[in-house]
Amino acid sequence: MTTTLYSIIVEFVQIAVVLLAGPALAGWVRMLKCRMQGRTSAGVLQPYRDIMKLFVKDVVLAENASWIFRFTPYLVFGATVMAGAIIPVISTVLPSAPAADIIALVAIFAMARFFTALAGMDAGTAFGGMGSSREMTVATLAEPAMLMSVFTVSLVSGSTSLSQMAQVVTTNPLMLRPSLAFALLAFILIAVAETGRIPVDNPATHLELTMLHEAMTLEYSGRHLALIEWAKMIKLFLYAALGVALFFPWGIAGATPLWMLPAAVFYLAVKMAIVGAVIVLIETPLAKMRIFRVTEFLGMAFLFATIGMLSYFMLE
Amino acid sequence: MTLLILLGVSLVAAFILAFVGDRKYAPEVNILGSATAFVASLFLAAEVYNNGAFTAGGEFFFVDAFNVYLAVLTTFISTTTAVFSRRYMRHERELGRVGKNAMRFYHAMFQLFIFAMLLALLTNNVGVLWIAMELATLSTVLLVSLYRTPSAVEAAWKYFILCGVGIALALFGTVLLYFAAERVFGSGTAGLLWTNLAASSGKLEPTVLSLAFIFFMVGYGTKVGLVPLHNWLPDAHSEGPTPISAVLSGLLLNVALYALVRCKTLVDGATHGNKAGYIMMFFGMLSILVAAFSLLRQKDVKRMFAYSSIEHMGIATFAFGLGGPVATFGALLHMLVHSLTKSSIFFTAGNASQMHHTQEMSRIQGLARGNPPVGWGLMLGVIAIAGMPPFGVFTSEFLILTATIKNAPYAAPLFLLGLAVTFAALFRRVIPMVFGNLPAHQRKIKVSQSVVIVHMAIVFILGLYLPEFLSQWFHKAVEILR
Amino acid sequence: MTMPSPMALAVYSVVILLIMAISALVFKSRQGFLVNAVFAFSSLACVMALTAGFQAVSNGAVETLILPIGLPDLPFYLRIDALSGFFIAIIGLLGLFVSIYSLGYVRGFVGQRSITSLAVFYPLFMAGMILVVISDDAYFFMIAWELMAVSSFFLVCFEDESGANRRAAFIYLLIAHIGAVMILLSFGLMAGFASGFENFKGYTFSAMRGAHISPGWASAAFLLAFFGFAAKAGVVPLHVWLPEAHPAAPSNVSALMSGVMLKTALYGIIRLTFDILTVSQWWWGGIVLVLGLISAVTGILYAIMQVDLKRALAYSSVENVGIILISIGLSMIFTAHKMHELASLALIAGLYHSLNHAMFKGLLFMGAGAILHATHERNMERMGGLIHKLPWTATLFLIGCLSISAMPPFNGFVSEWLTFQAFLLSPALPNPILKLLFPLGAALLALTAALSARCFVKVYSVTFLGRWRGEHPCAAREVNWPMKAGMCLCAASCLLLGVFPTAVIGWADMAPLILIGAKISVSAKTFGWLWLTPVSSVRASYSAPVIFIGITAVVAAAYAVFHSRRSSKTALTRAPVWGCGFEKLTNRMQYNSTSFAMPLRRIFGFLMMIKESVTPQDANAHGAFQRKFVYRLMINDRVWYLLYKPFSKAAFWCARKAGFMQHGRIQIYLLYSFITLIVLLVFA
Amino acid sequence: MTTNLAAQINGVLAALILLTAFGLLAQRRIYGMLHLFALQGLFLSVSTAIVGYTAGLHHLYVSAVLTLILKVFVLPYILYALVHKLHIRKEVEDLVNIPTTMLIGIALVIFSYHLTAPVRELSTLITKSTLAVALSTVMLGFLVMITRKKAVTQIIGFLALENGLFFAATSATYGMPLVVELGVALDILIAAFIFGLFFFQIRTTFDSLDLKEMEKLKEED
Repeated sequence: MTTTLYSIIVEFVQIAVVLLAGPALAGWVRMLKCRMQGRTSAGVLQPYRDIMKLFVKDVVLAENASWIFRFTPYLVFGATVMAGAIIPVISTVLPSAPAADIIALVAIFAMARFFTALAGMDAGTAFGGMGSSREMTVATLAEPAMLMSVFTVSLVSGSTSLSQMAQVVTTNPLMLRPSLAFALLAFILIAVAETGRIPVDNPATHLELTMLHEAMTLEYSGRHLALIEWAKMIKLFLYAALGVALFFPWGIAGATPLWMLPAAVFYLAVKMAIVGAVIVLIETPLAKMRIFRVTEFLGMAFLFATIGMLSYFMLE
Repeated sequence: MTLLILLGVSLVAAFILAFVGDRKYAPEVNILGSATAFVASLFLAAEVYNNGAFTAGGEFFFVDAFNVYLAVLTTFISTTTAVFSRRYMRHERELGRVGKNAMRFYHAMFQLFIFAMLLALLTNNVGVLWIAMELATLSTVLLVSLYRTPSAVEAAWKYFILCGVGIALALFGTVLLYFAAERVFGSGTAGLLWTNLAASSGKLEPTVLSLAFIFFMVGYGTKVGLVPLHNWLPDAHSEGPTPISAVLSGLLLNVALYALVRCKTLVDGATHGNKAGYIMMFFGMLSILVAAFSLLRQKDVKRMFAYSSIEHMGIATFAFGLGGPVATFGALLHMLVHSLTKSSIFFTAGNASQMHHTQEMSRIQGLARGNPPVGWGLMLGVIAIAGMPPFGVFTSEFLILTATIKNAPYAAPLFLLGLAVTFAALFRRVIPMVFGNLPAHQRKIKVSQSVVIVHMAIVFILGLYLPEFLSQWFHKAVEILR
Repeated sequence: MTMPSPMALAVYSVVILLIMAISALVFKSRQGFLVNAVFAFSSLACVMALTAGFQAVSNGAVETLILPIGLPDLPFYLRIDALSGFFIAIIGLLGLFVSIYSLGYVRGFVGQRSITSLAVFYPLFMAGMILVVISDDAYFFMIAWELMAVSSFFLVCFEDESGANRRAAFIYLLIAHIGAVMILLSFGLMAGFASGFENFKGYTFSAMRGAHISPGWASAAFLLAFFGFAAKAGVVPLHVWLPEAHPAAPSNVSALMSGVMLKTALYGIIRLTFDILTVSQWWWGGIVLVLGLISAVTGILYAIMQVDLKRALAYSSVENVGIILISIGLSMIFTAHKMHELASLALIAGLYHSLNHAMFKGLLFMGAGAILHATHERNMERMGGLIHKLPWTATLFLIGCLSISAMPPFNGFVSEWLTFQAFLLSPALPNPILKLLFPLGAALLALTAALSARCFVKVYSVTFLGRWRGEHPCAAREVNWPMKAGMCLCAASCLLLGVFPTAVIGWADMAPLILIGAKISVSAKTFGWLWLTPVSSVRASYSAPVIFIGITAVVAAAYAVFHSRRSSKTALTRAPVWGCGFEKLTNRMQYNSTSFAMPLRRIFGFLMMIKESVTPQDANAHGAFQRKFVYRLMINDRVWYLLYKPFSKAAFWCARKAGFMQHGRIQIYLLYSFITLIVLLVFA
Repeated sequence: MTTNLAAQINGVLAALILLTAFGLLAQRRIYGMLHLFALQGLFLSVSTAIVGYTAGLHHLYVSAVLTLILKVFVLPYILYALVHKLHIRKEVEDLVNIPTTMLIGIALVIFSYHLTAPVRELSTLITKSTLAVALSTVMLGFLVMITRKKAVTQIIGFLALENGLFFAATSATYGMPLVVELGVALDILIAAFIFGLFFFQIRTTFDSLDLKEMEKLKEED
């Protein structure tokens, strides 16, 4: 009974962490970036302020927009939060973790993207369509690479269940596995593509021809935009957490003892700070790629993942 | 007695019609003659079914399961063709394509032809079989040229010469057979009787018989329409009047094949091998393939179905050559259902050509809209002839194909190719004929499709339910041909 | 009153359908009545079939029946076991929905054209499909198989004025027939090895099961049958008929053809390989798997490129058949390596996807029919914004799109997830090459899934979202209630099958049990009914109810919190689209089907034959001062040019050569006979 | 007449029949061909009668008489009348030149001889060696049909072919049973009437009896 209660508490703590930490990570990345580029920053909390502001603003809808356009922000938010409840961010004993393994998780994100793309087409502008088309293309190419990467990790742990994968890595003695290294490399490239970061997409742009994700959400305003932005930040956080859980899960909370939970939150904060720094290091010197170079970029990711898998069979 | 009625009726009818064939009631006389023969043949069949094979007329006639079913088929199709030709020929006469004398000639020769067919089937004498086959050719030659158009005359001439030469070679085969038989039975009629020959085929000299079989093959093979002896067939079918095309395809080819198969059993008995079978398989397969590819380029509706007849005769020949109970059963059934289906297709095609005043397929359109019985009759007929269930042709092809892949797997790919090409060729042409919008030049005329419905119904029923007695019959015939 | 047995129910339903077909001919003068009667009774027959199938699977008992027709020595043998029961259930379920839908859909034709042929062949088609899965001897199977083919051929030909439809029907029938002959030959091979070939007893499946076939001939039989069935299932490269025939057929028929007729071919493959032949060589599975992968990827890529809605759906059927074949192939490989648990997992994945595909593809085709009914338009480039005119259809179509794109918690995801699990378990195989190659297959499957999402985003958004692209104002009206009802039922089953997979698997597990001898529902259920855990709970798990409830809860909460908190603010302001401030937007500037597919056309163009041209309208003016350009894009199926064109060219070449034989000159003909005679005399 | 003598006479007749067959192949004029054909019929008839006499088979006399009437008088007369009446050009046109046909003809004779060798071994009849000649005559008749261009010459070739058959029937087997013989004769008579009719049909529809006119039904493009 106590374990059940404990796990339910963990679940709620994690959801709270996910909801709150998403904007924080985004703020941290922006702040670091400003510093790197020699600008003054608005501080870590700026994303919170942005979202709060958007929530109180009026919603202006395009004449032609249908219910799908209005429904999408809620669904995207819902799906992202659901994903947040599944990924072992602070603990591996989440009661909702078995609801989806990593394949289902990818599908949940895919569903959010599906609706975003529909919303992009709903207003009937050229930009929205362009964004949808490109976003779906990138996702299409990212998915096989993602699966290969996941496949390699699951070969090591013998499971596709996220908690199980994290647990296996933490409980087994530390060893250097080339397969995991390649898988990690692939994962990073895919995560960049999936979360719409440079060099695949530029989250800050509003130039017509460079937008991917932004183009789809161009017509949003008010609380709809707030939800979408928030979900996007959470998604970045979740991908980071996912990478951490799969490749560096040490420090994550198990079933017992109880004190590990606050420790896990602390470890998480440290890891996220490092991840944010890495993102900034990647993004600052690079420029956004042409859309058709993304094929090569993701092809590279696929190649890394495949090499990882082959090295598992051949070397380990 | 039934036998005499059966043969006599056609002969008498031919004689009567030679005088009154142009009268108004002539078609009815024609129908009556054929129908009487049909009834007689049914009695004969019942006799055979109950009492087994027997000889009659001082061993001049011989009736067994194999030939009696063909006799019933012959009289049945002659009856339905007579029914069909009543309206069809009347319309041709109204159009001025045939005159008074031609009608008299047509009716008389039709009955004479049926007589020749029946004689060929029922006789016990190889020599008489030959005579009857020649008679069948001669009686139809001038029917093919009935319209007196240049192409009709040309077709008839080719038919006459090619079949004449072919049948002459068969006579040479007969002579050789008699030569071999004489050494066993001595001089006289005894050496030409099936019953004797079949009973002691093992004693006949194998070298002579295999030589004889080659002449039979080329001779009767010409009449069966096997490639490369087939060239008369498409011409004669396309240029003759439709009822004649129907009986040529439905009956003459069958009877020729019957003669060939009888000869084959003798040769097999003498040589204790299946050399004759291999020859038949070769020609059968060649016919299937060549006919299939020729089908692809046909423009004339009756010509196309003539090629289809070549193909089906090829299938039956192949199956008889293959031997074995399954293939032989299939081949016998195939002869039956092919005759029924093909003659009904010719009826329909004839009606369609009359409606459009042309036999050119590109001008025949929208039949299903213009005259549903004709359109759907053609469609279902083609579905049946292409070997799709639930029609009887499928049943026979099913048996033949499965036997092929069991006993001669190397031939199966060729078979598949032939069937596929045929199928494509037929439907490529037939779909636009049946479906599509009504063309302006289609005329509304009264056509008789009732016999087509009867034929198709029988073929349909045979596809789903082969009656016990028919199956027994075939099994007995298979025993005979073993 | 006791419930009649599954066999009785199935036979009764066939009898009802046959009576309907005949009575349609009788009542052909009363067209309106005909629609009601035929489709109402078809629905009834489908309910019976569904019950029969459901019971047969849950009982798991084998029931046989011999009908005293056919050949005297070879009557019609019927047999229902769990596998046939499963497929009867699919036929019955989709058949029921489509028949209800047809009540409304076909009424649209009344008065415009004669529906008699539709009313005759629709029940025949249904009857053919049911008979295919319950027949138990080669002869009857072929009859049922061709009955299905012929009746669907006439249904494709229903709107026969158009030459394109007639051509489509022709190609369809031709390929179907060639496939059928191949199947027949395969049966012939097996019957030849069975005892009792000579007395026709070898044609029964039970005799074939007992036959000892040498491995070489068994492989030949397998290959013949597989390619025969593949022609019907629309496996690349034998799929070319499918994108032609599906658009040509009336939409209710397309739904059935795509939803269930293709499944009967898959049934044939399963029945033949697992039951009659029993898989003995792993490479059989390899062939199935590879062709499945090729079909899946090329199918969906071509689907993306289509501008015709029904063509896109047809190509997507190619893809889904590919996915099912992947599972079947995996299952065969596992079976050949005696890994029965995994084999049954893969087989369940395949069977489940068959059921799912029937539901969502049926729904989508019905939706396409609804659009066609409302707008008389199949070309997506001329649609748009239909969500405002057809709210019901739009919502239901969306469910179909989500399901087919494998979005949780809908049904398509469950079966794809199971397929992935089967793939991920392949490292257990002893064969090292397979170990290395399988993950690549899984990656291709992932690509397929992603592409299919992309495809249906395009299909849905171009059709229903944005603005109307047609030249004339859109005059569409929402469809009538039977059509809505049929689609609603389909959509509901998409959701239910997605949310309660454990129940479905627990039911369907009888099929792998009888075929392979292992079942997965035991392991799937150890964790509770809520959780789908094939193999073991640590290996992988998925809970559709939790995800469904979780997402719904979060969406509801977010809506409650952010939407209705301040009622004054919930009133929305509508304004012209912003479009980055560009004001002269027209409907033609929207992204359309072609432009949406453009990036993939660039990336995967090498797989297709693309002809693209831009011609200035005014040839005299300078290129820079043109008022209008004409853009033409042709995307052709490469397979058509690689495989079929050469074939037909060769056939016509041979035909020309054969024509030389009919030379016209009688001397030449005589020479043929003469040479034949001489040659025979020399060689014999 | 002893059996030996009969065999010798028969041998001479066989040689003459073969000679006339070659003659048909070489002859350029239609009347010449008709004469040769009648001559061949005469030899055949005599040969049949001699075989009938030596073997004591009296029904062969009937055949001999039938042959005499039909092949020596009736058929040549009908053909002669037709040629006369229809104003057919007297020159025979051929497709392959005559020396070549002769060479082919010689090859065919050798082939026939080779082919009938096993049959010859078996036979006990005095006439056994004539079978090769019979088969050669059949083949040569066939060759005439193939190489000539006119309908009339084709018919002559056809009839010569049948002569070969008859010769085979009498020489190899001492004749078929009478009923068969009669039937065959009847058939030939009907055939004669039919080709007579045909010539008129052809003549009226084509204004010529040249077979070139009758090559319309073909399928090449």
